[in-house]
Amino acid sequence: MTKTITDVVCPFCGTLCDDIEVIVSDDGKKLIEVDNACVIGTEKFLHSQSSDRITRPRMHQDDGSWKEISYDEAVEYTAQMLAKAKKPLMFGWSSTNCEAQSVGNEIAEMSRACCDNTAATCHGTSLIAIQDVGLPSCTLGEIKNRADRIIFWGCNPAHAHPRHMSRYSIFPRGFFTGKGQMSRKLIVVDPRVTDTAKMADIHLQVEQGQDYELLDALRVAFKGEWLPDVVAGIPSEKIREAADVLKSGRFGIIFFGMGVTQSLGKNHNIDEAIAVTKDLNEYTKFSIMPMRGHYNVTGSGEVFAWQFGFPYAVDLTRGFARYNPGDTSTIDLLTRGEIDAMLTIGSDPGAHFPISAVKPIANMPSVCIDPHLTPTSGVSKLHVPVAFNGVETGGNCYRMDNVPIDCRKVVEPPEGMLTDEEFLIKVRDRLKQLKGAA
Amino acid sequence: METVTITMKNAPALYLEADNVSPDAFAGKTAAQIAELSVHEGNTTSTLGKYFEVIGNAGATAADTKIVVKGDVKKVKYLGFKMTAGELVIEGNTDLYVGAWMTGGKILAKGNIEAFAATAMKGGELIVEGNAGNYLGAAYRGDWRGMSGGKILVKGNAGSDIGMYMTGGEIVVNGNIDVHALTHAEGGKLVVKGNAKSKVGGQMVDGNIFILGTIDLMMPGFKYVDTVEQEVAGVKAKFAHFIGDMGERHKKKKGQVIYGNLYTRV
Amino acid sequence: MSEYIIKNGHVFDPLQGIKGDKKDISIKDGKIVDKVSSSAKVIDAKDKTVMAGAVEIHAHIAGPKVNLGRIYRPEDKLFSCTPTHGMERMGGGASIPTTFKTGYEYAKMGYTTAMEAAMPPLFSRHVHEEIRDTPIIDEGAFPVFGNNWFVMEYLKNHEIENTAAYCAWLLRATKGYAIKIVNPGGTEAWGWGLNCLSIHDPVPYFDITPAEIIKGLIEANEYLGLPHSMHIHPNNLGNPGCYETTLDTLKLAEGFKAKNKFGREQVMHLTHTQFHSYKGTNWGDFESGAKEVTDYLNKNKNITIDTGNVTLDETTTMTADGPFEHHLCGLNHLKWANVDVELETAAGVVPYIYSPNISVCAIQWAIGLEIPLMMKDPMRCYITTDHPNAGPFTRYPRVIKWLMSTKARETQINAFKHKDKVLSQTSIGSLDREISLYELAQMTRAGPAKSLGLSAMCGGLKPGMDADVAVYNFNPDKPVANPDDIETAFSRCAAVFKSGVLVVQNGEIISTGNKRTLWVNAKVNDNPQVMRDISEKFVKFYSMTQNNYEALGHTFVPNPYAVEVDATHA
Amino acid sequence: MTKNISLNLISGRTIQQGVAIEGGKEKPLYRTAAGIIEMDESDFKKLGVWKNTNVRVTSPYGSVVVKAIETSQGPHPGVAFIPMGPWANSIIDPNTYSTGMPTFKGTPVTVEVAANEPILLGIELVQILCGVKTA
Repeated sequence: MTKTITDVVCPFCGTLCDDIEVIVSDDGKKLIEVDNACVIGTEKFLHSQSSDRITRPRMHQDDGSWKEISYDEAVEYTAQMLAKAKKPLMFGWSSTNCEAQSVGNEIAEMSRACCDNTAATCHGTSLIAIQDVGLPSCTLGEIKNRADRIIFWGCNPAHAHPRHMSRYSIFPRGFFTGKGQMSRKLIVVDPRVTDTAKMADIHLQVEQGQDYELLDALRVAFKGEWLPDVVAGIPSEKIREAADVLKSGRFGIIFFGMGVTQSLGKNHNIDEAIAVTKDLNEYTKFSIMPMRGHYNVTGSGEVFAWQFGFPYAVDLTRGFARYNPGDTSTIDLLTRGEIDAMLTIGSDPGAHFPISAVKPIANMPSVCIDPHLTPTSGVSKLHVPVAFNGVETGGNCYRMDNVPIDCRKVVEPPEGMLTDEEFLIKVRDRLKQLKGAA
Repeated sequence: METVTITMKNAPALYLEADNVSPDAFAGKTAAQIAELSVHEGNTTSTLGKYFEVIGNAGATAADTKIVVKGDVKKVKYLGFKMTAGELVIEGNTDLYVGAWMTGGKILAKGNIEAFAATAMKGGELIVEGNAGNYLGAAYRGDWRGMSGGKILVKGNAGSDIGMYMTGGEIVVNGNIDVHALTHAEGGKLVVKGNAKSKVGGQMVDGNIFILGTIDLMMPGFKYVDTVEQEVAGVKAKFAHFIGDMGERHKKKKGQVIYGNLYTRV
Repeated sequence: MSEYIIKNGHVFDPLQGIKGDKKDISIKDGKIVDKVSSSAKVIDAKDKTVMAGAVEIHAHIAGPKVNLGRIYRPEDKLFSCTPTHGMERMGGGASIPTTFKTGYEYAKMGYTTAMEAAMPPLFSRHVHEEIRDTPIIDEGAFPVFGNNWFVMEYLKNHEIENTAAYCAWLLRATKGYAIKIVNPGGTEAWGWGLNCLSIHDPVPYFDITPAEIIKGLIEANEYLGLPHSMHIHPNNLGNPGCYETTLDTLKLAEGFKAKNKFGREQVMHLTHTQFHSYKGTNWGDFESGAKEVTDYLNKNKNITIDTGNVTLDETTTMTADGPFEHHLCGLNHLKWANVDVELETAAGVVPYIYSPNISVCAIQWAIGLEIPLMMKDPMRCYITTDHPNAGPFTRYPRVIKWLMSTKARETQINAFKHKDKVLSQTSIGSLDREISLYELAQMTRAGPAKSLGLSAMCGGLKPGMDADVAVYNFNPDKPVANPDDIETAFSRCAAVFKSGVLVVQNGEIISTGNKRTLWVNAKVNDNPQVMRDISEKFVKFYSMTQNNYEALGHTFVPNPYAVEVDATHA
Repeated sequence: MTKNISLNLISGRTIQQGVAIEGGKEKPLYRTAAGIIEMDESDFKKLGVWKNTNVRVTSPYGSVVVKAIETSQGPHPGVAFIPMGPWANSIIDPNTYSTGMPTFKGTPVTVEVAANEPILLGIELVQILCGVKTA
């Protein structure tokens, strides 16, 4: 006998699909089948079942081998590390729930740490732009119900957010968009002919690194001012054509991704894209939204913000919160040699940071809290495996449009394994003792 | 004017936040009292004297206090933070936030300085004999009130994002600059004697930029109007005059639309 | 729980008509009691003012747009963040404080209950997470209904019972407290970049007018007999001449009587009245409409209001009135954030600087003070700054100073750059009324508690009520030497009790108390049609499943207090 | 002197890389999905190699061996793509311009044939570069 759990939330990307169905064994211990999820989401649920899974903490030995230790020993190492460090960095938080993030913030406050999430390498520059010029946006249901102009700028949902197009942005039939895809015009801006670009009505194959110029040219085109013959590799007629398509819609949206946040121009690319959106609200209704990657990176920013006032790159070392990417941001902290201890949770900097920012982690006291084996666990002193968030434990998380959805637990974790939150609570309580003693 | 010399003796393991190293914080204090001022290394607070040897007493006020910083201060932040008057001389290379939020007085950095120098500067003078970093004379994150007064002279090169949200004052760079200059500016003046890369004057509302060298890639929002002869920073030359950013909003003065001006030498 | 007795204070309690007499207040097991044993801890309140804990009826302190404000305004926190301190967590934010700072600041000023004024239902989890992380004070949140697709479709055919059943379902699903309306119809129109500036502008597609939405929700509210009345931010906010739209809106309440078991008498609460009391045709001939609005309110007793006082600070405006924020950003060119919420509402955020050197700002300041000074019944007029829209709530002590002292008002008027304009466009210069401590207690305690239907629980010092008590270092017997002493006294309490727990002593937080989340559980007759409509809309138009929308577990509302309402009709 | 070409390198997500990271970064599948460089057909011609040849990609910031495959999301002559992961991050430009964000997209690289050099597994590549493991 099996049972089916409905309305399950997929803990992979910021699309946060909440219509997943999972079939589990009667005793709720084995996960048998996953329906409605994309291939990545399906793999995420199934991998929790792999037989070769690490279920207990391990210390990296000098000879390169690993020694299994108890959770209590892992708690002691982590608490001692944070208590001793002058400038510890607590990084990640994007693949864990808001409850764990909240406990993490208590720990960061007690140990006067720097805390940051994976916006550091995805939408941090978007946040900087939002702080400079704002963000006219909306929820994803608005796109489904109203949008007739869709732009994907420097993002490739066909690969990164597989169900985004069918649930929200291109295909669904909404209240005012009964014809689904037929009622929408799709513009894709990307230096490659991506699988998303192949579906576009208009593909602007921008010269890599010149998105800022192209966005500026669009704003000039809205105003009917003079333009050079070619901008960022695009003929001005084509830019003016795109500008007219955008102005002529009833409700439009710009989705943007790493293509603009990580290319030359960085925050200014987003800044100008937001300006384009503002301009378009003089002619019609337009919104803009970052395609957030990790399923709960948005939630981490929300929790940081209501508890400390800033969405990422928070520096608590002086006893109060400070924020200035370039100084308090993770990549700069690591490459500049600012920190002396590193705790990683719910992310994999080892795989996703430039190698020059990974090397320092291997040379300082470090803890990696992650259910998987990763490059980060591979270079950390201590690896603490935990239950899979969104699979073996629930908890709140925030979708890319900031809509909160409470994740569901579908199976039990392996015997005796702790969740992120449970492990962090033990660390917090131990740290309280150490600080009390000090 | 009294001179206080502080010399790095025990360099920090990490970085040192020395926001008390300013004529305002030193004013009216003896060498011994100055040595007691707090500094911060990560989450630990200790005294200036633990890292620096302090020689000389300060003047009665910031205005008659001069500070000379010697030794290796590569990993020291916030020198001249919020200073309002007096003088600060930094003999070697130093780190972030030199003269950040300064409103008066004079800073002379003889070496290189890193990012966020003269953030939201209101007045005074910053002279850098080496290179300056990114966000020189720019606004703090999220603030639309950038550098509004004072003078900055960089004899070497400067980084990216200089003068972001600038509303007044002047920045002169004798060398080259990196991408983005005077983004969102609503006033102020930038003179670059060397070359600029790209994205110069993006989203500029008002203000003046002079590039005596070359620009790798012009913003499409800048439109050629005429060629003018001008003298800037001691150089008399012919300039191609562009206005923009044409994509950005612009204010009107007496019915006339005011644009940002970008001059490149011809 | 321990016993306390607050001795020899000057007690002001409108609920019992106590006007500053020297009285002892006894506290036992969280409640006010007649007497306590000799072992009760003594709080000496000699030469001090004792009132019930204050009640905030309208502030934006928790939820998505508040946090968007925090996220996109690092400069609001520059050099102002506070360290961990005793019981206190780190804090920060001048106009949009962090959740911890929000709780501490309210408590230190003697506030023990606060209402979040606009909860987008789809984001209720977020609102409740922030409420949970706001220490000490009891909080409730008002879901917004004025642009809700269900409401508009039912009211188009005047289906009051269905509207009521839907409202009851949404209050339960979101753990909401009251029916809030913001720019009825206008915010839905904003979905297309449009607006409704009068109560008769038709809503695009939905073929209904703001007037029909407002009337219909008053009827639904009274059909349910909710503790609070329909709570409205009318159309056309903030524009010269908007007072006429405001009067049109108020007139819609004529003929309606409150039906509820909570002692509430009004059927409409008009919020941040200052923003809705403007005369003139443009910013040049901009003038006060406070007299016209308050004249009407003084005659029509089934409406309560709050003020929305401008405090002359740099602040952050935020409202579910999406089109207004877009309009505002067009005026000051500062950063604009907007969030349209599927089927329900929208929100906008724009920073704003109320400069004493700008005549419009100075006139707004004057209007905000004219309203409470012109309202005859303090039980129907409550002090707010529509935090953070007209200014941060932390400025209440300053607003109180302006209300209690003509001298303080004169000082401010003389400091204005355009003093003459302020005097010619408003009547602030001719108002010599000074609000008494008793009236202050009405405007900040008894009044708002009654309007919210909570007067059996808070806002008074009657035995049996929750022991929410504030003790101020203010001696009513001594003439006020310097008006600033008023501000100082009301900024930091000598002592504050929240449900019988001593949470503040000498202006310091000594306990994070026993914070509760207030919500309204309205039982209605089974309504299969409404349940069908709900599931259909989730399947077709929402981006979240109904099961996930309705799942609002214990972690979000760890300490709920449900106000039970039986709205089943035979 | 082996022949080499200069390309503009960008990195980013692919669905295969997404599946692989959830399947386990210690597994060969991860290398198959992300230990590759997607090049335009015209650039294969310039380099003069067949598809599916191991190549060494070198930038001012490092050097890594990956398998050259023909792009499925082209044409994009002059642009090369390595899926996000340790292989790309061995060579991308770490400059943040004081924004906190490295320049993951737009790193000038040279590509040369390295037919007989091995492509390391993801975790061991990082361990070796960090000196916690020797090759």
